[in-house]
Amino acid sequence: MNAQPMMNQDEETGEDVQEAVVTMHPMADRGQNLRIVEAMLFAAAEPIAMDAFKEFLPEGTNVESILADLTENYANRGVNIVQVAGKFALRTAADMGAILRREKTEQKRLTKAALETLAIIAYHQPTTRAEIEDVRGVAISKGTLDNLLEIGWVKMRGRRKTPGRPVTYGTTESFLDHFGLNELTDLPGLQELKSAGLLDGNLPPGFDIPMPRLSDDLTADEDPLDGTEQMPLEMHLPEDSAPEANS
Amino acid sequence: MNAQPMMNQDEETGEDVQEAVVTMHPMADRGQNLRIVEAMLFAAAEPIAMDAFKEFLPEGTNVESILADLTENYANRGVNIVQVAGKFALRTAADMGAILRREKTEQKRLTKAALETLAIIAYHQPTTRAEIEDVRGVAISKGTLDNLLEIGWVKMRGRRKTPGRPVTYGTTESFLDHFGLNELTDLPGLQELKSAGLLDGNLPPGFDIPMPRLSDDLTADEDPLDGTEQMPLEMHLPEDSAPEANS
Amino acid sequence: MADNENTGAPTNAWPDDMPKQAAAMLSDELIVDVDGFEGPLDLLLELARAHKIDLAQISILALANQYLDFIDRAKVMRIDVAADYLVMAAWLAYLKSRLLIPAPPNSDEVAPQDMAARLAFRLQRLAAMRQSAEELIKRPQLSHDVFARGAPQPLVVDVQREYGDNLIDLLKAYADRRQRKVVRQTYTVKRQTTWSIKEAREAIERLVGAMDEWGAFDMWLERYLATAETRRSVRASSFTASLELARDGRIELRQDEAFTPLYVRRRNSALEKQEDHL
Repeated sequence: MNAQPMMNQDEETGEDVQEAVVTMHPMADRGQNLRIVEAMLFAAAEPIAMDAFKEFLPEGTNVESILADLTENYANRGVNIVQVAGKFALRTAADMGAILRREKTEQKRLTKAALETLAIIAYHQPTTRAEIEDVRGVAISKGTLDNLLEIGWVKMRGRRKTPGRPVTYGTTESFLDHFGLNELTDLPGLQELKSAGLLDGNLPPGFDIPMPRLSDDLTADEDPLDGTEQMPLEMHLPEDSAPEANS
Repeated sequence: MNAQPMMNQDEETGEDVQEAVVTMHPMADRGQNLRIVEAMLFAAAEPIAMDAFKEFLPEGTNVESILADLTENYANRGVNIVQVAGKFALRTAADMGAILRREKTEQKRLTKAALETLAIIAYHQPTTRAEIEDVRGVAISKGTLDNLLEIGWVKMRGRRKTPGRPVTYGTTESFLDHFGLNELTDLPGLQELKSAGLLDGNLPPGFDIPMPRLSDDLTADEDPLDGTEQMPLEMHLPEDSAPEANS
Repeated sequence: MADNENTGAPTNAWPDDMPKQAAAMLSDELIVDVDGFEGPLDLLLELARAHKIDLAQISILALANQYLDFIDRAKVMRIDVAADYLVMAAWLAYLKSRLLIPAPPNSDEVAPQDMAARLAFRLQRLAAMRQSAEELIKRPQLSHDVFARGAPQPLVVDVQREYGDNLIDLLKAYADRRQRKVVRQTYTVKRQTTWSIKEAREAIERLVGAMDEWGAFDMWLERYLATAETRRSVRASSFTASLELARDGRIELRQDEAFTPLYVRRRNSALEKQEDHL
């Protein structure tokens, strides 16, 4: 836990709020901090990073411990605190879905091809269009990647340092959020697939392969995007050959 | 309390969930109902009416009592259950507003025209729009005076006792505050401006800088504002429709 | 098929009589549904599944036979088979022959077992990804199984404008503007010292009233040439005005030769003198 008092931040973060708080009794303090964290979690539209909590709490507050307490407090309730993409969010308990769902409109289902593509990107990232097609054994139809990019579950990460410099794809925080994953290593069956060598490119089984990237940092064989990438709709006209009609 | 068992709703709302619930122990039942109400309150985009809760709960559930319990449970927390127009909603506690509010300071600078206008008002106050334009030699563009009034450095003082009764402008305490002046008489005079190198020596005889005044009291040629002055946005539509010079 | 023993492929989980039975069983449902497959790899995987082949111990030879059989049947039934399915068929036929016929010594071609292993790997990988996709979609999903706050209250951010202008900026702006205004005024005054033709004419008329004798034009004007800047203007306007006055018969002009001084005198006095002579 890294919530040691930080001595020299006073000038930077000194605010009225803090001054009001530090005059309070330590226990009242903690109660108030719990309330602040709870209010933040409720109010937020997006998962909140640890650092974001700290901005609203007196310096030196042990945010981890407050979040742990709150998480426990909410554990058996209709609403739970979950970690997605390393950030914290309140979500209705999983078993509430069936009860609450009838109010919501049914969401659009991904096609089988889109779902497979999404899975391949998630498990193999960073990966290129050609690699996805190699795994699937078939070309990706025009709208599939567009669709995933539009939903916001997939993003362009960079460019592979190979001839043609193909764009590399990866998943987004929104993907993790949607599927309730705290990090990519939480992907179901990832360890088994990894040890079976099935997440490797075309290398023989048994070859040691890297884990999916936990971070958005570019890998050694990736260059940053150069800004010439087109937006989803035109984006993936085959790089190689066909002057395919620009629809 | 109108939570009588409603006998004939079973066919309408009967779902797996309900069947699962009715087999549970009464106390577990109540806990589950609390969870459902909590999850509904959390997930809803709008405040929820009492009847709406009933649709999602086993028939005969005492929704009032559940809401009362939940309300009490949340009473001292960072989030409260409130009634809005007879409906129920979760809201962050009232005292959280001030804490969760973030302040962001945006560094800005006045436009050259605004700075000039402000300076002219400071030295020549009480002064009218026409007089400012006379000193500047160009018309004041539409937003300039608005901006100064909005920032709070300039105020309308009164009306000049001349035909047309133009509004007179002066500076505010906030102006003195911002520019570190104790009083208007601290504004440097002609000689000081010269010795500061801000005015060169080759000024024609008769070139003068007005002596800033000491008080906010209306001068002999000013009447008080009569309340018909418009608010900034419409205030200074060009009286003369002169095309404004871009300074 | 008795081929299996010769292949040296991994343990064959596929009994000899299985393919024919399965093919017969599948012919209707699979062949007519050829469009339903997402490529040859998908078809291969489907065939393997239909025959309950353990992908970990797959016999590529047996699977190749299945596939080729499938394509043959599709042809017989006059079903259009897409080109890539036929390419795969050709490749599998080649692989099959390589698996059955021992390679010549010192061949540098890829060992058929490696090719088979590679295909098996791809099938396994595709199957694994399909499995993963299913497990992924089975997870509780946001807005379907799990719900976020329905009415989020985004954190309010009060934007406070902070003006960086200081007193020096203010004074500088004021002084600059006042000074510029002064320069403008001075300039305007100077412009007034330039002569219009009308002004010049009035002045010449006034002066010439006292000039009965020839006088140098320039001398007349010198009194008005206060500064170097106005000299040209005064000279030009006066010259034009004097030509006008001469045309009107008010004055006389005389110049002895080009570029010599211009002389001027009152016309009336000239007339009077002539009259006096007469």
